[in-house]
Amino acid sequence: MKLGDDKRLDLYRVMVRIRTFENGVRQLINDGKVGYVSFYTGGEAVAAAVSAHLVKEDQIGSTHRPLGHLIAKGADLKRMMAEIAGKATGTNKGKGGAYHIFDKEVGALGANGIVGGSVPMAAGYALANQLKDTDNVSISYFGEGASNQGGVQETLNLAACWKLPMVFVCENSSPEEQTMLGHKIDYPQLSITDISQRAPAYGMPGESHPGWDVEEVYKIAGEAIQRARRGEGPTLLEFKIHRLNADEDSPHCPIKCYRDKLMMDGVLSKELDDKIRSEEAAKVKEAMDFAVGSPEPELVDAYSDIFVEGA
Amino acid sequence: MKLGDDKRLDLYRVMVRIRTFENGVRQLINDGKVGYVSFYTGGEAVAAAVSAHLVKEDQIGSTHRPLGHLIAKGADLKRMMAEIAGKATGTNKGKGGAYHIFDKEVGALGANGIVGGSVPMAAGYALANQLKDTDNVSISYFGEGASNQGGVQETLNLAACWKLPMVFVCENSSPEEQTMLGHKIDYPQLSITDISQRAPAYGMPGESHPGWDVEEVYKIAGEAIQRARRGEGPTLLEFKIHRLNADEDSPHCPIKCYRDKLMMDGVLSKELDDKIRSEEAAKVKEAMDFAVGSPEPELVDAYSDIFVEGA
Amino acid sequence: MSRTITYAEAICEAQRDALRSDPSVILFGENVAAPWRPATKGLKDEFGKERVRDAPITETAFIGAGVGAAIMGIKPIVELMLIDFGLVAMDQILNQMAKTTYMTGGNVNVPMVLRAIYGARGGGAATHSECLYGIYAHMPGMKVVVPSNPYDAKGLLTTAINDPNPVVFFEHIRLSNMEGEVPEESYSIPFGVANTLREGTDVTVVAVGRMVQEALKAADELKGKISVEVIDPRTLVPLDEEAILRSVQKTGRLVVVDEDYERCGFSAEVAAVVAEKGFHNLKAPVARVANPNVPLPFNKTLENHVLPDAEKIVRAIKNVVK
Amino acid sequence: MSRTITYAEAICEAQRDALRSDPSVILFGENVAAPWRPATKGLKDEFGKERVRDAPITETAFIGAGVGAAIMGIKPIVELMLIDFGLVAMDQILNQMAKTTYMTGGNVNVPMVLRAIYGARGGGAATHSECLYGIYAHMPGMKVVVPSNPYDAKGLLTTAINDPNPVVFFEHIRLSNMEGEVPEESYSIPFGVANTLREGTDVTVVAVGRMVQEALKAADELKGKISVEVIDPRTLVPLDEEAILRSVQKTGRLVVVDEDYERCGFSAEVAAVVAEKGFHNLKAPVARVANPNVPLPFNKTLENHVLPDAEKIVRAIKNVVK
Ligand SMILES: Cc1ncc(C[n+]2csc(CCOP(=O)(O)OP(=O)(O)O)c2C)c(N)n1
Ligand SMILES: Cc1ncc(C[n+]2csc(CCOP(=O)(O)OP(=O)(O)O)c2C)c(N)n1
Ligand SMILES: [Mg+2]
Ligand SMILES: [Mg+2]
Repeated sequence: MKLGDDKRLDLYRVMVRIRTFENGVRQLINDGKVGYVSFYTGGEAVAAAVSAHLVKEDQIGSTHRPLGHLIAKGADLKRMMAEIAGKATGTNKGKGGAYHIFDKEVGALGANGIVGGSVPMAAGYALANQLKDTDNVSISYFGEGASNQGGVQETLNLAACWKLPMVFVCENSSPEEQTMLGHKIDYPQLSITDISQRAPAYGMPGESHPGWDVEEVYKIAGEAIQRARRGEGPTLLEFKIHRLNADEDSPHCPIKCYRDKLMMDGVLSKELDDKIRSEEAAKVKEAMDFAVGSPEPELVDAYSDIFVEGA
Repeated sequence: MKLGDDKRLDLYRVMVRIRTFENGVRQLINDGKVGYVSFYTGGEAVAAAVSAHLVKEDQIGSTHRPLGHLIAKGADLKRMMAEIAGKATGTNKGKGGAYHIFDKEVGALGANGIVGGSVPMAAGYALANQLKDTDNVSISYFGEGASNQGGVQETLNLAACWKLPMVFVCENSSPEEQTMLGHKIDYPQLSITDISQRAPAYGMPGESHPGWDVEEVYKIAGEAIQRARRGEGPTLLEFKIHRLNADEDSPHCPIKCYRDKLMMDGVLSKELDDKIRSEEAAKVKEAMDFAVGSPEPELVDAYSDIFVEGA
Repeated sequence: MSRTITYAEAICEAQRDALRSDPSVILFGENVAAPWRPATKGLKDEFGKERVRDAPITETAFIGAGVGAAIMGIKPIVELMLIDFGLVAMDQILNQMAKTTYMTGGNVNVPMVLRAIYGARGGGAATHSECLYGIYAHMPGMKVVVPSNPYDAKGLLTTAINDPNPVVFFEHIRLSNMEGEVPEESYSIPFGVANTLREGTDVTVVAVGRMVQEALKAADELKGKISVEVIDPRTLVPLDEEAILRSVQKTGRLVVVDEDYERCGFSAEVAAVVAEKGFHNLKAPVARVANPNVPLPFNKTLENHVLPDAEKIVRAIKNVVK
Repeated sequence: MSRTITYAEAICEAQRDALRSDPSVILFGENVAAPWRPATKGLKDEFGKERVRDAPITETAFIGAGVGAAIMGIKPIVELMLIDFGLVAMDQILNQMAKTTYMTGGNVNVPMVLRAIYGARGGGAATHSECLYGIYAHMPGMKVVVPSNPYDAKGLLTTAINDPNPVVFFEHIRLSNMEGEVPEESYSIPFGVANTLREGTDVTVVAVGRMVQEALKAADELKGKISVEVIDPRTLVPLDEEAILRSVQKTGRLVVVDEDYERCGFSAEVAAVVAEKGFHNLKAPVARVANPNVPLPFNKTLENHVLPDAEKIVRAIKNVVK
């Protein structure tokens, strides 16, 4: 499969958008306008490549590091940033924060503060698509740490038994030595090298690949998503990634890798790169201004949305 | 491995004991002296063969069909029967019933009313053995339905990561068409044919075998138990069984199969068989009389054992 | 005109009505297609295995799938075989099902019903006998329904299925065969509206589920001696505080009856509400007749000993009316 | 003589003492060996990775393993990273850990401590901020400890580790850095014995955990105007009902302060106990100052708006003392 220049530049742009957005969040944290956020930095190729196959009517379930997944799925940057800053204009009216961002409009359903918590729900999105007889699919993102959670493993089985149109995407952030939240753990949390070794346990196909080459992810994810759309059931994919700091220079940085490649291929020039970056920076700046300038929720809002009205 | 005659007769006797005991329970149910019990009938070869490798200082965690496991592990027949009848002399003072029988004295730890509930606990028994630096092991029994429970799958991983000295024994009671509690389910609950296909998902060895040939179970279980004793970690075994009624004549009846074989081999005669059966029937009769003749708990006992004393 | 069916049949009927009238309603859970289960009998045959779907023993996965499907506009009725088993799935129930609406600021909502059998059955022991609705009611975002008779069961379940919010629906195992008059046509009973089953002037007795029968027995027993008002709130969340307070204003006395564990349970909540908001009307101490914080014992004599019943209610009433 | 350490350090010290003096004590949980976590700092280095053991993110498996090990006579201290995450493991906690002793008629017991951080932190939102001890206290068989200061934290945790029964130990995230005088030597504080932190005659305020600080602030603020008695029960189960009732006998008024959700929570329980057993001493309605059944909002202003604080306590006190 040969990707067209436009598609390639789109993939690149989405990755830049994610990184730029997260750097914007970092700046708001420095400015004391945002509290704690779990960053996705390093995983951009996965979110960008997976969502490049999705339409608005497809859904994703995400994690405690949701920003990349949500942005790639098209969630509104301004309302996301406002949510992260706890503002009334946020996707969640400031009541959920980064860990709980949902943007239903685009199927970004959603971040989750509980490790593995979104995975059964993503099966529910797939079930709804199946019942409605559409060819829409859902993606369930989770980490290698989350892969052990009972609910995640139960859902792999349920998806296989019900042939749900979904793809499980595990982002393994410690492919070399096992870590948890940055701590090099003394006892392993996994006794296998590849999470996809769990796929046969549910009679489903599975593959493991590096997650910093956006085109490779694009190809692998595309096959699994097409399979789901055709009604052939779920797939378990693992992509190995490395969590990076803001602008860490690393051979595993998906953005740097792709920039080099696109430049080598003559698809991206220095000028075009600057243009893309400054366009994305402008969008993020706009989101930051929107967030900072937005009002706090009213005190009475604390009591709304516990239940919705109507019956 | 060639089993000696005594060992073979022991295996046979334990199976007979289990069946006879359960038939005794059935009779008490008919007599209105016992309520509902989930029977183990059909699985006798598994319990008998596995426990033939165990000593008192090894432990088992069992299920909602615990009678076979508990008896094979040496639990006291009288106190078990009394427990089933809800009497003060029961293993649990009449407060737990069949679903919660524990007999600590012999490591029968224990029945469980929650599908999969005993599996994490069995890992705890193994952990204690590991910490105490013994070569004792624990066995975790569960059904193919339970195999999907999150806690069971989590525990497989934990046991592998911590190299716990334990053996997971799945008794698959619907090896041909999938059923749940006797209902032929419309949607499958498993998308694999052998539960042992889950072993590689945790980097542990696994095997699947018929569960009605007691000597085969003995051989397979022995290897896994020895492996655990040597500190080489857990194994996942699956034995296919068929749940039978009281005295169902079935090619899958482990007792009938073994009786025929032992007779063919000249190890068991009609007379010896009668002797074994009547000895076991006498023990069970004694247990039934003990249960029926035992007093009910005192009303004040309702309030004891919520907490134990001492500190 | 009048027709008598059981509590379980009433529950089945509410589901059948919903499955018939609304294609977005589905039902799943362990063995929901098994032909012998009274609350779902015949539904698989009428609506097919896709819409009435057997699930593996993975409560976390399938309840979570219910939450996800509900977010997508499906109206799932998810059955837990017993409420005790829900403990394996509390994250999906209390974090996701109950709170997603609030945490997303209403970006999504969860029109889902979780049905479960609950309650002491006579020899079920402590993993097959509990109520635990105190736990569900503790978590904001969950509506909690505990019907006490066939008529209410049908009407409240219809309301639950139509509610755009998460609802847990508690079906007492020992009410399953209770018969009662139930209209054939579909009808709804609003949440948060208590039912006054006996009017009285000396004492207010509040009870839900099977305990309503015991409260009525106690009221009958005291007839002519003490005038007992029996109130069934029907839903714990929302709770009809007004009806309870109004009654206490009249009677000046309160006995709360609850099959659930006493500590931090529904009986505590009702007692607290009245101690806060109805204090000046109270002429006597509030009394609770609940499970005295004992895991349900297997032995039936012990089980009955710890369970509330008419006799204990009578004793409690006499204690506060003297 | 006197030495000042933090609440988290006090918790660490109690564990160190236990690990030193009793070889059957072990500690495990997610990242318990990570060097930066204050409540377990240095323990891995001193006792080795076998006894201070990192666990995979599988709360059901490792809490259940704690239950099993405890049954075998090991004394596991199991850490839940946050109490909110315990919802994924409620079966092992509430069915197995809490009830196995009773269900086995004492054939086995479970000398295990489950430690967890709880409470609102400022922007944690509804999956990283809860108390939920109301749920744990609802289930018989579980002792529930909620220390409010470093001294109590060390003494109560020592008691918890030595207790032959299951104990859940709640550590408030915002007390972690609270400093206080803590003896270097090991000591125990008995369960079920309330601590009266301020004596007073006009109103009894009951609070646990971080809310004790808010109650004390309120008492200070009212000094000279209203005489406030502040009682910290320290353990919810067992509850020192006597101390509360004795105080209410003196003051005639009760305000219960609780960071947990109000409905069917600890505040309801205390209110109910007093409405039942201390009614005749009450001169005014009982008041609850608790989370008004709102999932914790992310926005800090909203979070503070729903959380109890000194100002709300003062208001509640003034309301009942007038
Ligand atoms: C049920 C549950 N347990 C523990 C936590 C705390 N926690 C948050 S993130 C995390 C590590 C997750 O690891 P992984 O799934 O690999 O994701 P990563 O952070 O590496 O992207 C932990 C333990 C949680 N949020 N939920
Ligand atoms: C968590 C939980 N869910 C559901 C049940 C109800 N239940 C009891 S036994 C059973 C079937 C178990 O199947 P399997 O594990 O294969 O054991 P089998 O009965 O076939 O021996 C079910 C669903 C339960 N006890 N616990
Ligand atoms: Mg990771
Ligand atoms: Mg089975």
